[in-house]
Amino acid sequence: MKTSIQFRLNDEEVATFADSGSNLLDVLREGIGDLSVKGGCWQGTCGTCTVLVDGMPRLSCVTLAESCEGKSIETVAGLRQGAKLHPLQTAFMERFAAQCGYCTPGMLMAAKALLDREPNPTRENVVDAICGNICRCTGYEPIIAAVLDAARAAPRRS
Amino acid sequence: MARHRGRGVATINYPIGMNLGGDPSQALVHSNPTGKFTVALSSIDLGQGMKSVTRQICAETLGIPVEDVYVDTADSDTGPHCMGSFASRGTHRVGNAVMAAAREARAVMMEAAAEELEVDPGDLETDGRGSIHVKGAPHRAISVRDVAIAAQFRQGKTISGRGIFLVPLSDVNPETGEMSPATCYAHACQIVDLEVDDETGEVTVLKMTSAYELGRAINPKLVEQQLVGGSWMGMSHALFETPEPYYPDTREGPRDFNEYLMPGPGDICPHDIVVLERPAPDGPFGAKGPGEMCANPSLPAIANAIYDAVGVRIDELPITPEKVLRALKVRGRPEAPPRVR
Amino acid sequence: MLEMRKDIFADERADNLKEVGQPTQRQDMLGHVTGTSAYYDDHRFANLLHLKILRSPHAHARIRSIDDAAASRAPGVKRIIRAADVPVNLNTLLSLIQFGKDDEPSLATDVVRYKGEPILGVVATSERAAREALELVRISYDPLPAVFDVEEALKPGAVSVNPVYPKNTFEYHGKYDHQKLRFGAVEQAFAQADFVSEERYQMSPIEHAPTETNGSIAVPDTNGRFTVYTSTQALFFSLDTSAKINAMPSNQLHFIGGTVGGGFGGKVDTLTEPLAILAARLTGAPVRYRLSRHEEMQFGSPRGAERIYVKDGVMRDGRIVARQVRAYFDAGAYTRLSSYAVVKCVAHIPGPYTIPNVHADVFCVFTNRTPATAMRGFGVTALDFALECQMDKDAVAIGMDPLEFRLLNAYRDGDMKAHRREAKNCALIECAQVAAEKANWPLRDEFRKMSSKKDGGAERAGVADRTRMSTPAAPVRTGTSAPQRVTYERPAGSTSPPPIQSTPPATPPAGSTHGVRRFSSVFGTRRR
Amino acid sequence: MTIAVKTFARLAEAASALSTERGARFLAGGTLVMRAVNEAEPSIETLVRSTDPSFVGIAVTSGRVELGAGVTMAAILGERELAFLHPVARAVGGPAVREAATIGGNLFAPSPYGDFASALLALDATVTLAGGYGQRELSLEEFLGRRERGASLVSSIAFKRPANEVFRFTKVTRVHPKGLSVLAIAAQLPLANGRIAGPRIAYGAMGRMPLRAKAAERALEGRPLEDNAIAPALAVAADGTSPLDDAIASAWWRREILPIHLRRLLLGAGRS
Repeated sequence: MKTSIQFRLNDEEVATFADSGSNLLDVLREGIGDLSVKGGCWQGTCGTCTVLVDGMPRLSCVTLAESCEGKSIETVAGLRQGAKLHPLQTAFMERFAAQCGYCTPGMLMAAKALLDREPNPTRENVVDAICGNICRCTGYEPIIAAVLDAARAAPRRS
Repeated sequence: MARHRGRGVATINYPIGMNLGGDPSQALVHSNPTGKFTVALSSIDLGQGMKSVTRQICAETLGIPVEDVYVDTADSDTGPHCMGSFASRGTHRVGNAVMAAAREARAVMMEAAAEELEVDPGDLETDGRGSIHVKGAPHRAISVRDVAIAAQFRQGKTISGRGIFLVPLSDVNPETGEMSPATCYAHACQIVDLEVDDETGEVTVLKMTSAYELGRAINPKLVEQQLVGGSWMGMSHALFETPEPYYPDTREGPRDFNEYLMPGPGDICPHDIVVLERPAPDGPFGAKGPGEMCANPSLPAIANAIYDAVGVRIDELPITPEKVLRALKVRGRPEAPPRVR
Repeated sequence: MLEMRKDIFADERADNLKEVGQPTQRQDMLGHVTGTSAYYDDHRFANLLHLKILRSPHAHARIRSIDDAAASRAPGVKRIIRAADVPVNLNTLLSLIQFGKDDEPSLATDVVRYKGEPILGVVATSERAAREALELVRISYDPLPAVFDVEEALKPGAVSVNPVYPKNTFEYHGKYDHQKLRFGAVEQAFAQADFVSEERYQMSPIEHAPTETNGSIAVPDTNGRFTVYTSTQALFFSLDTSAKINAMPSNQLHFIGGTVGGGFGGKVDTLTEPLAILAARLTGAPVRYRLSRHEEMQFGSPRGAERIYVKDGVMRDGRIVARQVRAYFDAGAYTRLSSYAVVKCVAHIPGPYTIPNVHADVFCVFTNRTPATAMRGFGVTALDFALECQMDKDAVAIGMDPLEFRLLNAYRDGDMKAHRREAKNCALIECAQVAAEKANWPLRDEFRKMSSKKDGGAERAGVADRTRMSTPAAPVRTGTSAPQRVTYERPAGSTSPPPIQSTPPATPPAGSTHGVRRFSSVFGTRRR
Repeated sequence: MTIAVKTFARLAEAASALSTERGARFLAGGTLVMRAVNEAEPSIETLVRSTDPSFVGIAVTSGRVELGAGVTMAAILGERELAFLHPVARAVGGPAVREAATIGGNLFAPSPYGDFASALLALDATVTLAGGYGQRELSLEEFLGRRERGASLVSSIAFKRPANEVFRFTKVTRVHPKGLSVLAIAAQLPLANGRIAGPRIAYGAMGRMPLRAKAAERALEGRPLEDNAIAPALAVAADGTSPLDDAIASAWWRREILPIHLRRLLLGAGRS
């Protein structure tokens, strides 16, 4: 049984049909074609597929796509504004905080969720923000440093 | 409760490239008509930075800015054979192949430039900024772009090069083990400081201090990536990882990242790193390979530091807190653990 | 924090480079942070089919019967792939470099030899449909006794794991059950040593755990070719292995990869490509075969579990005079790359130290565990663990500082290594000195003044047992032993592919070059 | 076969559907159920959901806390009045899991998951089950005893709000800051004249499901929280537990370190 699903993806209305019971990750990738979201486990244990749903971090692989009807979803594909990189993206580059790059989209979204609500995070806040995201390459330190850099670099929100 | 601090050390070396050699890699380098170069490979970038390292090696060899080189990999229709991305062979083997290809391409580029400037190619040099000039006379110059245009549209030359690097295969003497396993070795020494909780057996790694010798750091940032990530993986092997926690019983094998244990971002520690460069005679600009050796010293250094802290030897990996606690119960909790140093 | 010590070995290095040595941004970084780096699975195809594999629940069992009738009728199922469908259903990875005998089927035929061994595939319109169909397959097994321990596997009467190697050991040089290293005379040295100790070390298997699991998509292309998007770590290695198993000319395959979500050695084995290609051939549609995380964790080949015994003879003054190593590499049920790691391990013994008497016996052992494979530090990581723990114990035993003990024994330029090659370009001493300085580890003056470039060679360049010394240029090749990676030449008359084998022999003839001949590209003959 | 998804405005309707639909499973946060769906778990044919606002309601009064079973860990963390539960909620997964994971779902999580349930057990919570024929209330202890016997839909959980400083929680993990439980200890330690009066202690990962430390509770009664005084409780800390050997830790190690961590918790040296 196919069901229709409609939501906002990176500020654009999108709609697709998917098998009922599909997870959001598969719908984003296979249905909508947003390949910036990566899948690492489909078990909810690696954080690779992290996206923001109404501003909050969610594991798209264990999120029922139908539960996102009408919601607003952010993926790394929408992170930069035109040609301008998000401060997190710049900081990740400057800190060389990616090697294979596969966990990076999820890491960035987990970090964005933190900075959106806590513009001045402590190291402990950052460690907590990314603790559900597995990275097998970097040893985490460059990622933590990049998120702290991005917080310092970002224009202060009110 | 008592927490005991300990310090351990390990020194290691690591062979570069496939054991016994016999593991070739090829590269093709060519210019487009406006002097921008493409490196065609079939080598794999699985995060270690293959594309970036070979790009810098190619730019250095050609004598042009790195921005003017793009590495295209890995398509079996366009990229020539490479044995693969393993055995710390990327920088050394593929780097050498790219260097050879770039040298050949550079020779054509210099010939074409010489023809345009009406001088001998041997009198020319590159400035690394996209220009070629007569040695000692920087005003007698031509841009790489103009050379490429001239080569393609006037001279009918292909500014391109082929490269292969092969360490010839060595045989092994079955009786003595005599062989030529590798042409060069990377080196490392790591000192680990940690703390052991003598009531629970839990180990907290506090600090790593390491020196790595890797011939030449083609890109120090990429080297740092390998060394930091590799030490994390070494710590993980030492203290956490196993797919068979009850071996030889295969019950309870982890099925996911919750059950397969690896250090989290709250388990990492500061790491002071020093890099030494003793160039390998056959390495590209002397480079060896940092990718594998960096994980190895952490396992024994951690095991040795645990002994230094609480006087127990765990010779079976991973060194789980349970194993430490069991050993402590056998040995008795040390009031003053025997010092190694 | 990373510090470059350019002052050390400065005389051996030109530092006038422009691009090399610069902290240039990675070419792929912008793609990584914008989510645009294209991994194998970031390619979309209409009517993509999905392959899922039924795996053995037993570590060792005879397959009595397979009933896949219900599965083949299940909704969405396009094709069942059985062992008989695999054109060449016996392979060993290193047949590409003529090392070892074909010993592993792509799909098990009569016996399963490890828990998780692939038996049958279902190709369906969705992963879900394929998984549901797998539930409908009925297999009856006769469980067989299994062996899980390397030393148990070598005992007389042990369960035989792999019929190609019935004694549970890989065959070296066509006649030995292990690889040897003989340098000097360890027994005499042990007799004279002030202190002798023997210790046992056990490595754990390790899952590579890349965030992207192994996978590939095989797509029927125009003109009869197949394009394969793959996570492989070795493009032509996987291409040639796939061509062999599918009995296809290698130029019918077009492999695209190169951007991979972590490997660490776990993406060399070509676990998915051959069957994805076969499924695409059998269905005429693009097929994806992607390991689930559970499969990757439990059935993807791990780092092997080496067991290592180290026996050292040490003098009171700190010199190590003898080192004996007996090591067992647990290959699991099939060779994969473990045979190679054994030789690499032997080459690494006795570690970066100059020891006049060294003796090693290293075995590649078959057990009913998941086949092991390469991982970061392959053949060396476990040995370094054993040797460096042993060094620490030696130092304690003779009451010497462990770092000074290492410095005293460290190899230097001009020394003779146990595999009978001169040590060159050494830098262990300098690494130890620099790390000690950085960590405030006190070293006595004489140790701070040591150098890899000083005091090597002379009597340290000798081989104690000269009767076995040969000239480095011409390694000894014993008369009747089968050559082991000695030639790149293919046998004559090998240009045409052999006929497709529908039922592979359970045990190929010993010394068979089966599988080697149709390879063209690995050793350069492709462009000959 | 595809999954049918049925969404109901009222919990009671969802409860009816749960008992009548083929292969029905209630979907709350999805962390456990969607994983099973992704793996094509054959017993799941229908996913039942509810948008009932009461399901995510939080009601905190001076004496009592009532939580809809669909309240997430993140919602707990966002509620200042529930600060005593923040260490518990933060111990569940990373931030993305906490956005999804519900306290109701936690009651069904197999060991070594289910840390929040152990906290609720220490808080002597009652569970309200929704059914087609109305609601039913039972103690959490009773609920846990029968949770594997059939589908039930928890609609809310309620407990007496503990006085300040009375509730303590610690979770021991191998991986930091987030990991599955080696063990978790939750305790209500009311003091009267410096002595413990009516303690209630619960463990996570010390058995198939969260369980009470009844022997330790008895041994603590009337004692001050001092090293010597708690020794008898530590001696019986592991009584009645039946921890599992799993990928995180062995039963042996869990038993060995349980009294150590109980002591640290009681004496205030625990991580929280």
